[in-house]
Amino acid sequence: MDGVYYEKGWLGVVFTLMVAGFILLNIYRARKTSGKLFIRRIPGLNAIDDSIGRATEMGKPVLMVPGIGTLNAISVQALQIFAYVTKTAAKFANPIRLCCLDPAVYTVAQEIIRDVYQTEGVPENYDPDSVRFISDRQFAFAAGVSGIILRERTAAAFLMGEFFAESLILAETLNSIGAIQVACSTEITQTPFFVAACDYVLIGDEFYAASAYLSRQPVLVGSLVGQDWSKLAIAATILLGALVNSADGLKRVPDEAKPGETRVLKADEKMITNLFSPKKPEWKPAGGTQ
Amino acid sequence: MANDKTIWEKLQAIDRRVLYTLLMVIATVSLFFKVNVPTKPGQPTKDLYRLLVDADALPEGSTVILQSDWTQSTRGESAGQMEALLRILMRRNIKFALLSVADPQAPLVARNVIRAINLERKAKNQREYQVWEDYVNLGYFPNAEGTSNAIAANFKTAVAGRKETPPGSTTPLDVFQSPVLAKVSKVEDVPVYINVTGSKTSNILIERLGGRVPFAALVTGVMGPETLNYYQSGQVKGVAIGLNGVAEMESLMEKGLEESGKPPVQSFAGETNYGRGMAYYLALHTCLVLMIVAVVVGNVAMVAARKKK
Amino acid sequence: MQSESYPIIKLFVGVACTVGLYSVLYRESKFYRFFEHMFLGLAAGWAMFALWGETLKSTWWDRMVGSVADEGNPAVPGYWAWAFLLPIGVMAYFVVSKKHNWISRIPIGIILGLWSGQQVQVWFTRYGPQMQSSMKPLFPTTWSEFITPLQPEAGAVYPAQVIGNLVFLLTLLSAMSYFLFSFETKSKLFNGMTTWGRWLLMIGFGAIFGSTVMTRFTLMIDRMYFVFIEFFQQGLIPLIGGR
Amino acid sequence: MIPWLAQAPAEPALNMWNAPAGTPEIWIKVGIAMLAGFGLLAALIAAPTRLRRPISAAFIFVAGLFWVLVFLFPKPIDSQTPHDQRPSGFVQNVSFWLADAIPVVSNFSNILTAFILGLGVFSLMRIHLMRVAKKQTDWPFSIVLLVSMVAMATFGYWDWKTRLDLGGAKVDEAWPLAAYGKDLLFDGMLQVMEAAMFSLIAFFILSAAYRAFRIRSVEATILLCAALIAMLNLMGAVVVTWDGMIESFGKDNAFLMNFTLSSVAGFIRDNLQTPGIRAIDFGIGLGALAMGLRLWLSLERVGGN
Repeated sequence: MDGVYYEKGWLGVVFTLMVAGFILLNIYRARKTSGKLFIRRIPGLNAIDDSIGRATEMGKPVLMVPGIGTLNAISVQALQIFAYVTKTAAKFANPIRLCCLDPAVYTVAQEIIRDVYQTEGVPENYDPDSVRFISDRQFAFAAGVSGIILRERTAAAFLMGEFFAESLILAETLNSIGAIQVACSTEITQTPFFVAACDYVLIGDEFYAASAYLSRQPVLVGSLVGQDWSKLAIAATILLGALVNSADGLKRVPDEAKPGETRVLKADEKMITNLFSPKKPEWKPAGGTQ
Repeated sequence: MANDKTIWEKLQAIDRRVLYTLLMVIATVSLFFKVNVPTKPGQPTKDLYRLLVDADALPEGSTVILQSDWTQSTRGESAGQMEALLRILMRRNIKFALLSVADPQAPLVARNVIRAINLERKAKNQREYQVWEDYVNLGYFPNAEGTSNAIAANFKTAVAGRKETPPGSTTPLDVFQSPVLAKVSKVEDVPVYINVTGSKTSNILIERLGGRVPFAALVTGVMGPETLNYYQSGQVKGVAIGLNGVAEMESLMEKGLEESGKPPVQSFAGETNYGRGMAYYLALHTCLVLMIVAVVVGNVAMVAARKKK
Repeated sequence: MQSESYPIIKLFVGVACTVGLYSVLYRESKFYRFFEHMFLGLAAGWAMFALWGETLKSTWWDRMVGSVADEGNPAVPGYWAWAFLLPIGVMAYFVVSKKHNWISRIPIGIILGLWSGQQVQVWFTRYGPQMQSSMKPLFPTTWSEFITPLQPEAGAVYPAQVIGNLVFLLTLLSAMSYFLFSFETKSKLFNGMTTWGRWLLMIGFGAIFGSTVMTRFTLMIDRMYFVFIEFFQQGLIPLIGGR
Repeated sequence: MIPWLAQAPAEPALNMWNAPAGTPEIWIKVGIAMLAGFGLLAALIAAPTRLRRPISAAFIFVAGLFWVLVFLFPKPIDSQTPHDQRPSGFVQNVSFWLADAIPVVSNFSNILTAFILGLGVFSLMRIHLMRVAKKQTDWPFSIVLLVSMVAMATFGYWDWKTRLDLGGAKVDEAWPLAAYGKDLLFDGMLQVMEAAMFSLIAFFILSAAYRAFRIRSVEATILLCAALIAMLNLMGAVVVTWDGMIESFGKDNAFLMNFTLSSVAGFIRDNLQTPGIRAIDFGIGLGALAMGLRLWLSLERVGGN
């Protein structure tokens, strides 16, 4: 478009649209088949009911922490899972503690949890203090939650969402009182600590698969299938690109510097480079005006 | 024999508190020994040092954007990194525009480090760094994603309205009138964009800046692996990771950098190069040894106990 | 001017707080509880201040009402449209109402909407380069030496590197295969791959764990430095005339 | 296009969207806008139930649409082009307008979150005031919490105000009571407590490793070995010794050089850890994107019912 605009590289746009397409298409498919698409078993999730059951036996509360991220899909995803947990807890009239760091997340959590108690037909069991805003500062939050854990002796805990350094503080504190923990962090750097300290760990986007697996909602199931298609697409692209790169690596072109000799391709002469990181064109405002 | 069976079992289940006490004591004791532990700088640190000290990569007197995103809570690693970085920049008369997106306190903390390094220079009667002339403090910008987006899209409007008071004057002026930012209107105008961070702001920056400007990061050990991921893909030009990174930087500053196939990079021998990094490095070693020993003991005990059964 | 004795008082208070929180390592006690609640209180108090002093004033109010000219700085007009954000923010408070709590979904929705839109915008910026850098060459360009020499020829790919690249690619693919949820297969190869994928992930986790230990220990060392060097050695001992 | 939220403060030309500061005009305009906003709120309260979902869906969609447009719409190469030199035409105008709007829109989320913060603080106060009132367990600690909260907020504003009035430099010289209070409470206590809490992880990491790193299963063993190598590679002294030993066998032997601790750790990092992380990252990215799409198009319901 008249030299005024970035050649953003059509690939990025096309690829993103393709992924979005995959997801939406499969959501449509799933809706038609009303969610009868296969999802493999996710071990960590089968533990949810058991741990709640145990908490009920001991008459101790269930702790839930939706990470310390701001309000975004990750914390919402966590809250969706917690809605399921709460549903089970509500059946057994088991006390819950949901501790939030972000006020917006806290707002959503309140609404979701109240909804759950209403749909379970026990609105009177909903205790507004069970959903708590602890603090909006990471380590004050960690201190506060540790305090709750140690004082109320929570028997089961669900740590899911964006966790950072505090992950191990919570996990080890829970471990020291022998609580069952189901944990998952979208922060890859924290997963190892959950793996080391928790009983059940969801790795990476098993977290996103969770609510589809639990609720079997067509929309979620479909989008999960769409994500799988996209993963395959990514894998295929990488394989293909690797082959193209290898081919380009073998190519030799006449060397401008030394006549008669040949040289390997420069980075910016390779097809992949031009596809993925196209050069930004030069443009002077004066020249560009029409 | 009945009783060494119990020993093995005891060693399998040492009480947490015993381990905690050991760790605390060992760390403290090591702090009282001043030893320059030898280091072998890794490629990411070497690249960072080259990027900062090599005159072609970063000419004397040019301006860099320095985004400082750490506070007290990561002082252990970030402070050492910041000190080493500032020592280099000041010795090479590099101007810098300071900003923070992670925490409102970050600018204050950064200013304290600048003050400390200035005192150090004063003691050696070297020129102190002047606000407005040599650096400006753009202050804190809430919302890391948004700010990084804005900075990438249009640096001038992103930081528009930020003021700084020139020395001797009492009226704060727009930072873009200062010698530091006089020639800068977009990120492409600076040779290097540096981020000292205790959180993941470096990732956010990388995503938003999209390779418009050479990007250097000084990150905590936690962020190391993720940042190396970007280093692999060339989105980050040089990285110093955690205390190790500091210690390596400090020894590079002392010894300079010789790499095969590349021009050598000067050292700052004779200056104060060994700082916080080396002060903590020995303690790090002893603590790691304790950890390894603990793990080994646990396993040996487990195996031995099994044998007994 | 700051009083002489203030720094050491400040240090002392800091040390007291540190000890208070550390006491939880032994066990949760009234001592810890005191400092925990103080901590939470201070944090909340600061939040109440930062709310206006560090966010709304600069990012909202000043833009809404503008600023008048003072020496060296031109006047900036106010843009009244910012005013709409206040009622929208207030809508969140309807969450406490039994009847109209749905209204709180509007500010929430806006925040989520903005986030969601951004995902579309940044997705390829983040993952494109990662895909690109995963496309490592799989054929050697030279057989002059098998192992990469210490002074490699520019742009050349040695067989040893190719092996490394293959390991890279296989790790990536098998790890990705572990995260396929919607495929039911009896194929030995695929299932083997997923198992391998999980093990290879564990290597990554182990390495992360190892490198993270550094930060954690360093911060603890730094606290010890704060308590024993900055407070005791440099603060207290000179004060009580020790040297 | 119209800079209705000061997208381009470069040219503060007055128009219907703004008004000079400190004049009655701006106050009137702001006032009207507020009234309109609360009018909308009132309208929402009156809105019939069946309209609720569509309304909130519409808000989400419009909010998300902005960034999607930024992504899909052609982008000006140099968004800093002075306005008089900008190419005319609808597409160009829109694209420049979008580019200018980014810094503005970027602030919305955290302004809104700031407004909402009140809810959190309110709930905190409610819980603890109740405790004190009902003399529930630990009520004295609730008093500690409330007192320190009030103290910090007060000194925070007081110090901030004095700095606004006198100017920061003066305050740093004079050190009035406000400065002492804020410095002690914030720097001296809050920040130190955060650092202390953060450093507790060192202890937990030790106990966790001691407990978890046992050669029980294949996975645990792999975890253990990888972690050990990484930790050894963190110790400069160990690296130097080990690598020195290797080099003593033959400094220019390319094959041996692959066994230096740094190369081994490097190989694990580059060829095993990096792709591992990347694989997880692709998945998480896709998950976030998918969730984003579902929320943006209101395909997924936020909430239980």
